[in-house]
Amino acid sequence: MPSIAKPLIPLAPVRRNDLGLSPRDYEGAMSTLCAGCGHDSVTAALVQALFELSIPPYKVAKLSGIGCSSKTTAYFAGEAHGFNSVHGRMPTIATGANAANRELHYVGVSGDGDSLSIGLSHLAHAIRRNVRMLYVIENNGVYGLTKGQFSASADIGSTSKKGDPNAFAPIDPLLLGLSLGATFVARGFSGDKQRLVPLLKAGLSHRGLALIDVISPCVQFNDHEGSTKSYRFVREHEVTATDFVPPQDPIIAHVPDEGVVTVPMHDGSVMSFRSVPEGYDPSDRAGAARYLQERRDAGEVVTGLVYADEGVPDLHELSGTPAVPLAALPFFRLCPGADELAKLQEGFR
Amino acid sequence: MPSIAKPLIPLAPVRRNDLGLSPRDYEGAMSTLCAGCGHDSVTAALVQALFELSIPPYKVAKLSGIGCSSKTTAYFAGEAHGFNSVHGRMPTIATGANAANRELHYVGVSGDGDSLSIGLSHLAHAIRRNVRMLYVIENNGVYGLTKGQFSASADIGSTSKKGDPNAFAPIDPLLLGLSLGATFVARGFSGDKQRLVPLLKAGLSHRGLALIDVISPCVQFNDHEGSTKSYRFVREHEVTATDFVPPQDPIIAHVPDEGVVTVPMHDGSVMSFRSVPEGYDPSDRAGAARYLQERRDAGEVVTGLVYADEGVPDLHELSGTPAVPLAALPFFRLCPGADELAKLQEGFR
Amino acid sequence: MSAPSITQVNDFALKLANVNGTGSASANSLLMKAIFRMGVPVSGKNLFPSNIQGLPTWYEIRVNKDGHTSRALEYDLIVAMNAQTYAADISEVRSGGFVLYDSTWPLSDELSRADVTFLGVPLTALCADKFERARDRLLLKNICYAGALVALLGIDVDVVRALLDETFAGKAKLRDANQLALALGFDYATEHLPPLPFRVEPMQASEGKILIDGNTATALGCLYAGATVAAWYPITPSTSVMDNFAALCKRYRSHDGENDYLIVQAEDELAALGMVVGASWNGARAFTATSGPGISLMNELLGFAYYAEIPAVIVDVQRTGPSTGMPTRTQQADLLLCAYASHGDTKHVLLFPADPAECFDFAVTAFDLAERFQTPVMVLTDLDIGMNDWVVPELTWDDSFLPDRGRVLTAEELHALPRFNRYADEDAEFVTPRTLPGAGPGGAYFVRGSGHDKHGAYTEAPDKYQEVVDRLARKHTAAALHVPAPIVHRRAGARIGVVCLGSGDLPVREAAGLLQDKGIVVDVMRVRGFPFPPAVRAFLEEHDVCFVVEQNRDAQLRSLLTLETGVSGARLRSVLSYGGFPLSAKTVVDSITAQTGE
Amino acid sequence: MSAPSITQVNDFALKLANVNGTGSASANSLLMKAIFRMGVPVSGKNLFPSNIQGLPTWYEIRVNKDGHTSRALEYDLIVAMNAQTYAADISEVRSGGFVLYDSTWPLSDELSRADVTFLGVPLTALCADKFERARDRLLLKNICYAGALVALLGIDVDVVRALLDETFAGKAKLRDANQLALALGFDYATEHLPPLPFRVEPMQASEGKILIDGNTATALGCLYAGATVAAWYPITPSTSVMDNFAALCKRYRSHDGENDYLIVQAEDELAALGMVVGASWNGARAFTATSGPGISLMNELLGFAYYAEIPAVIVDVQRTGPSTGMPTRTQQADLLLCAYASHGDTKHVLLFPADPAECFDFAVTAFDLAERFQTPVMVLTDLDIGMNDWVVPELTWDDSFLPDRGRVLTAEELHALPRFNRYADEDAEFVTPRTLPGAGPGGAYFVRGSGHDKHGAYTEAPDKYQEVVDRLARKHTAAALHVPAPIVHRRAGARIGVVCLGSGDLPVREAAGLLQDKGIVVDVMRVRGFPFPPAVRAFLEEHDVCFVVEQNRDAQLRSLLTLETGVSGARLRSVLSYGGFPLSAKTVVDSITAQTGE
Ligand SMILES: Cc1ncc(C[n+]2csc(CCOP(=O)(O)OP(=O)(O)O)c2C)c(N)n1
Ligand SMILES: Cc1ncc(C[n+]2csc(CCOP(=O)(O)OP(=O)(O)O)c2C)c(N)n1
Ligand code: SF4
Ligand code: SF4
Ligand SMILES: [Mg+2]
Ligand SMILES: [Mg+2]
Repeated sequence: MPSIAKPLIPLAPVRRNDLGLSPRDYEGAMSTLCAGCGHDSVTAALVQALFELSIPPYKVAKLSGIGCSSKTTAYFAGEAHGFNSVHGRMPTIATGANAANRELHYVGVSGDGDSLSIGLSHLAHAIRRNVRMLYVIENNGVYGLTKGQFSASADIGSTSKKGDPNAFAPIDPLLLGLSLGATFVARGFSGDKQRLVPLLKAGLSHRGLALIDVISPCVQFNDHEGSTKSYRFVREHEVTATDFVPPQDPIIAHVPDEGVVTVPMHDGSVMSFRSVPEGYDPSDRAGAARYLQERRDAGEVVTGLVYADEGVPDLHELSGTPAVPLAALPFFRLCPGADELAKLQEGFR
Repeated sequence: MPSIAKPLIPLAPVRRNDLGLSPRDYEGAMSTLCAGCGHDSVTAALVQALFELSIPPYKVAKLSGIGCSSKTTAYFAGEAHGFNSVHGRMPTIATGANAANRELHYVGVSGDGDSLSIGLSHLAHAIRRNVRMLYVIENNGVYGLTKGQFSASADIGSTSKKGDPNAFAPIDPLLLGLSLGATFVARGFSGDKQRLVPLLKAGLSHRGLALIDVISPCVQFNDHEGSTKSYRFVREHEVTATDFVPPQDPIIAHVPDEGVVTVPMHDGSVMSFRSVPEGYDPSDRAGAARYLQERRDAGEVVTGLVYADEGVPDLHELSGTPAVPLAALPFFRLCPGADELAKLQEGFR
Repeated sequence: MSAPSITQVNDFALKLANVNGTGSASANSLLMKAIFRMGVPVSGKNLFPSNIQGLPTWYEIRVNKDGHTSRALEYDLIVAMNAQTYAADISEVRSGGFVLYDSTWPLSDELSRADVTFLGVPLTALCADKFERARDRLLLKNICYAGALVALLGIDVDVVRALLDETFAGKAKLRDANQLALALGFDYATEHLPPLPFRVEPMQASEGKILIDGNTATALGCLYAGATVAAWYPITPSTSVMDNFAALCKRYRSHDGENDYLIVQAEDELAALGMVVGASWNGARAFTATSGPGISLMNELLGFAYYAEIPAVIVDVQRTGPSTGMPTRTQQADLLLCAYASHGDTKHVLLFPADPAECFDFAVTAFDLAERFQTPVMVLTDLDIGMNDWVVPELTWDDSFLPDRGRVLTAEELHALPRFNRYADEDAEFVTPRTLPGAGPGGAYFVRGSGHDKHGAYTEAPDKYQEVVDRLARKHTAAALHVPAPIVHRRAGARIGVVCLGSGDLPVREAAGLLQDKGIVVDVMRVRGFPFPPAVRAFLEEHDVCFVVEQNRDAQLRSLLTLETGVSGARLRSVLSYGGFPLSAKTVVDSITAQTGE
Repeated sequence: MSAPSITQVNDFALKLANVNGTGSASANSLLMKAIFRMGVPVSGKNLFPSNIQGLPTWYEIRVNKDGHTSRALEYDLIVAMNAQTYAADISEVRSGGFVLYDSTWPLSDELSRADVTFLGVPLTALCADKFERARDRLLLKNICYAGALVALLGIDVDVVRALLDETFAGKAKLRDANQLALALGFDYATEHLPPLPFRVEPMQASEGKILIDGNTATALGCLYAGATVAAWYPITPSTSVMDNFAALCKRYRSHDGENDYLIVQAEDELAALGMVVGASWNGARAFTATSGPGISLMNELLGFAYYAEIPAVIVDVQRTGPSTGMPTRTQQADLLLCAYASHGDTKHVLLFPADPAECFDFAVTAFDLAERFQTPVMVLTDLDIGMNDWVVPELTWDDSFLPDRGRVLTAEELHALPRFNRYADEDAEFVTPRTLPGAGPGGAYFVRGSGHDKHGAYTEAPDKYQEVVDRLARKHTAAALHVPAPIVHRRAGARIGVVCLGSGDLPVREAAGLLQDKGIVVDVMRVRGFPFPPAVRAFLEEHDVCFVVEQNRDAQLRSLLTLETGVSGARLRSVLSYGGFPLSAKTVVDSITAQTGE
């Protein structure tokens, strides 16, 4: 890799991955979202993450609900099957799909309305079941597609385009996830692709459900002064829990080891993150929750890998299913046949 | 009160309250639940709490969903209107009812299935809106009425009657509530009425939504060895965050002041609680969450008042509604009338 | 449409093709509004995509002196502002018609049509000259073509100027920019373009009329009906019902900082209806507004409210289904679901307004019926009615109106009773008395969706259970005499009937006239409520055959008529239009002509 | 029921009145099972409350040599074990009948009836003597009265003893206690009680028959159909479908620690169906089981699966509605909702099994149809079929059976195609090909509930949208030839038809015979699937009048027949029974007799 040659200059984007595919091969249909919509940046980051992990597009299943955010599944990995379901139910579709075929890479893309209001309980229970999937919430604090109503992630006091402040306590999907036993929670910002991509890659390599909340501003309805989900606000109030350490990045050398958390992912890859606040520990659930809470009370937005635990089995491991997809099991293996039926019925007399 | 006469002997139950009513007046229909069901003890505690607070029964509105727990609204305050809705939707009915008439005392009784599975998002959003009501979850870790399936509150490893262990991460309504900005969270145990009643009273006096999780064993399907929701398990693993301090109870004298938290409730009453672990602070949201998390990881059940904040306005305060019930506003005050209609329509030309 | 050669006064149709999110909407409605102010019957239909920015959107204006303003399918002039759709758009103009386009760039030859006149206006160039900011140039291009149309169609430019002044009152800069853009287009057209064979001339037809969309009118009706609690979950095309209700409440219900209303944006539609039911049970007038997907989600609670006998008002602004379907297209395809929503034996009360004026009236009626009959009442409008501006008679209000709160016992009445039975002592319409929580001691009862007897007590006894559900069936039947009666338009000697509902009204009435010209004489009946009043059955029986005109695939109104009037399906034929655009008289005429084999 | 004086062999009915949660269920089914083993046609109906402990519960046993085992409404003997309901229970025994009661305490005089013989057995005393623990005394009282009945009815005591041995195999103590209790009752009755005018005598009628409940049979069908994914939310009376499916999978699908199935207890019914849809899309056979309230909640996703054309199997074990209704009572009242579930134009495929044997067969059929037609298929059973034990022919399986997975393209077929169009290239039944995620490159398509064209691309164009929904309508019609055909029983010269479905089968067929005795000759048709095959319409047209027998208030089957066959409603009359208890032939006979004015 060129990186070895000139370690101090940021890596030039790789043109072809291990499958010989180019980033183009991971793109999808033309976006019909507004120019500048944060969601399109998330799409770009997903394209890069899938590309860099050399995942065959047809081995990806894209799932979403309804919303501008949910439309983004159409804009990447055009060679992958996509499933644009109904509002809020994506986690249930993903759970069923995953149950049928554990071999695919599931990428769920949702919005703060889709996941925190109508679909809240489904997200919560998908987390409990640790369904193996990357679950991205494109969080803009509003219902974009229905023209800008507050979503449940809007902060108290954050103002609408008309200037009315939101009055109700916000739902932070990460705090929520931690309280429900989530095994991977992280937050990215669509305005910072460089730091988002590694989080998405870590999520794609996670053993169970990787919940990634991406602050993704709605330029149409929630990017104004007074909004806490605007590009400007996030840039100015972002604090980092952990920062990704690129492989072979010389900066590692300058970092005290205890500052670096290496997370050996379920798929064998290893991700290294550097704790930004002194001694931040992404394996301490209660600590992570406390940090999120405190920073939020201070009006800040925590980004980075907030918590990860590769030690928890996913839905399939908990269910003892075979390594091959249930959908691929031959009928003869599933149907006990006539003799067994006769035997069984001896007990019905 | 006799208590002044003989302070050192526990108070004899008062026969009549300030309204001249007896506990009988707060009872309801005969319970049709199983003999020994924890829910019936909660009913008894509710009877006592309402009685001791001298709330006129007809000023109480009882709401529930579907389940054995949800049936209990029929067994207390027979003179109060009751609303046995559909499975999981009670919080929405309560929100609407409360919106229409802010003067009543709303008592919602639900189950762990009703509130943590099908109704999870409704509970979550009622908490966000801080709807003024007492919200009791009679938590037995199972679906009693449908004969004993695990509910979402079942702990990992807790076994069913048949002996199968639960595999999925439990939802602790209190942890969940704290992550959603709940303004009052507490846990009681139906096996300990003495300590449950004061919590219910505090909840009834709270400014917003008071979430009280009551561990209420299902003797029919979840009171066996191996269950973490059995009478025995809770007795043996209960740890207390705070303990209620009865008014004029001499023990106060022996307690270092900093151990006592006095919570001046919205209705003017004052509740005092004593921190049990050194320096436990029920006004520290993140600390409360951490404590719940750590104790649970240690296999313990935290009871007592876990967190309270009387400083947060309820749905009506946030909505700027009048002090009188919206349902009581006279029509002439609501209908702008013919002239205004004509004026308005000048703009429609 | 008369022949192109002779001049058409106040009888033509325009189609304006734009890209959404570029500000064309205001320019287009500006034209429509100006024509309205000139006293000429006009309609404007916004055919927009389910997207915020960048996709094709159309606006159709039909001007017709006789008031036939249903959607025209032939266009005298097309304004082609969207390169993506040039070809398709230009192909839609009638032979002999006109195309107005931005001649800053030459139009490619493939697009030209010999039988059509192309009117070039260098919109981009004109605006580039006068305006600095790119955004302004983009937005004002629209006002610029509006100016050209004002000149070409003989629209009174002073009326348009006045409208701009009103719109931008207090925003001098914006006002001037818009006035300038208008002038640019107006002057250019006056100088360079030929007069058109169709134009607008002032009339008196707008006397006592207003311009209003159905969702605003519905919100206004809810305000006047005294609704104090509203709960909703955003969904196109119903969202503006709540937006308008909130705005109206702010204006009329906020006195010295106190708000005489409470609107909850719920977490989903199940919650929204739950809140409405809770509030109604507690004595408030409460409602929700949604569209098809929301109705599907409300199914369980609709059955609950029906069985527990709790009032609820639900506005369903129908869109194209099934499922998410086409959220910005119209249809009348929720009829069957709404009529029998929920498992078990359930029947609901439905109202079918035809235009914004009826949206206002029926919203008020809905609350009266819901409380009178203690049951959910659904007001079924559609995207065409709800989101387009309509010319309708000024709304009127009778200050002596008092809401019908139904059988709610006062503390006194309660005392007078030997015993209060929630589900007994029915009146002539099989309605039983209820009490409100907190109203006083002695009135408590227990609401349940589980089996209950006439006292409200839990029961599993067949006879006691049946006693209650049998009364519910009778109560539903009784409501037939209280929903708005059908409106019938008769023609001498008609043996054929045409039945429609809701937004089918204008196109069907226009079609009746056109059919008569073809020698097909029909009577028209528009049903306005369910359960059907006796007059509906009578009309069906009076005619040899009836054509049921509706905007869905499965003939849902015809199905309801067959089931509920007992009239043999054989006598009911269908005229179905369900592509998602508002119905046109032409579609009705063509179908009936074909089926009657003329 | 013939006169009490002469002896009735294998023709009588018992009603056992108990308190639920006291262990009576096992004693009652013990009796029923014993009679079955004696080769005598028998039915047992459990009429239980929606409660876990302490409320009244009944069990009815009907013995009929001719196989008429629908619910009898006249009882030859009542076992009165529930003090709360003594009066009502005793009043139900036919004149000349018998009452067996616990004579440990004298029966109060008000309860005695002159025309009825009271048989006292000191059950409490007998058990108190022999058993220590209170719980044993309570439970074994039931076995004790069973023993008495065995003696009184001439049931083969060895058969009963054998049954107890099997039940308590390996639990010697329990076994002995039960055998003792049985003997106590048996001996007491033999010594002290008179012989009864009705009794059981061995027959051969149970040859090749089994005893099974519908939910077990349904679960077995899903197992044999190859379902690997199941998602559900507990609800009476469907819960035991999943309980049984789980048990069966454990037994037949777990090889060396590996489970060839995955069952998810979902957070609610919306989630359950979502999971089924996700799994089916991904190529697994998946299903859910629920009851009315669940169907209401599934409405939105049912419409989605219909429009996106995704297979799904939904079992609806119907209970009494509306709303929560009576969860432990039966009804057939979800027909209309299931047929047209969801907003917009939607139509679904329904199957109506009549007994557990058909539950097994139709469960398999459901998966084939769901995958063949790429649409949701609902199997509508009810509480009577699902939760009661039925005597049915042994279930059979053809090992050569291969599931119809429908049009799923293999990687090869995909390659062969010039271009893959998800919603084009329809076959003779208007079904289009699909691909499975992960199957290989080139097969990707985008599932959406929003407007799409035949390529699966998003569209808002009327013609492209209509092209797809029109095909959906034709596809639904095509399914009519694939659902199970109606079963018709003809009688010479019948001008009257009787139509029924599901659990109406036995009572209606018995009624046909009883009507003939009264000179009313009827043909019987049982519909077994929706959309209706042509034979259904033919039957309706062949008869001057048809009586549609169904267990709901609103004549929902009659409604479907009217809407879908075009037969005039005038020719269809209704026989409705909806109190929540299983239908009895008597109800049918009385109603038809009255309506035919004989
Ligand atoms: C059942 C249902 N209710 C309402 C809607 C309308 N709707 C579409 S998207 C949306 C919210 C989208 O918000 P979010 O998930 O945050 O996505 P965003 O557009 O902000 O990216 C709503 C309410 C719907 N499609 N279905
Ligand atoms: C929509 C719907 N689904 C399922 C049911 C069946 N059901 C009744 S109660 C219940 C769960 C009750 O559990 P919980 O709330 O914990 O109450 P408990 O009986 O344990 O006190 C279920 C699933 C229902 N009534 N409605
Ligand atoms: S409305 Fe907002 S969220 Fe939707 S596409 Fe535009 S910018 Fe993005
Ligand atoms: S089943 Fe359980 S929860 Fe229900 S009443 Fe009995 S003990 Fe209580
Ligand atoms: Mg959003
Ligand atoms: Mg429970």
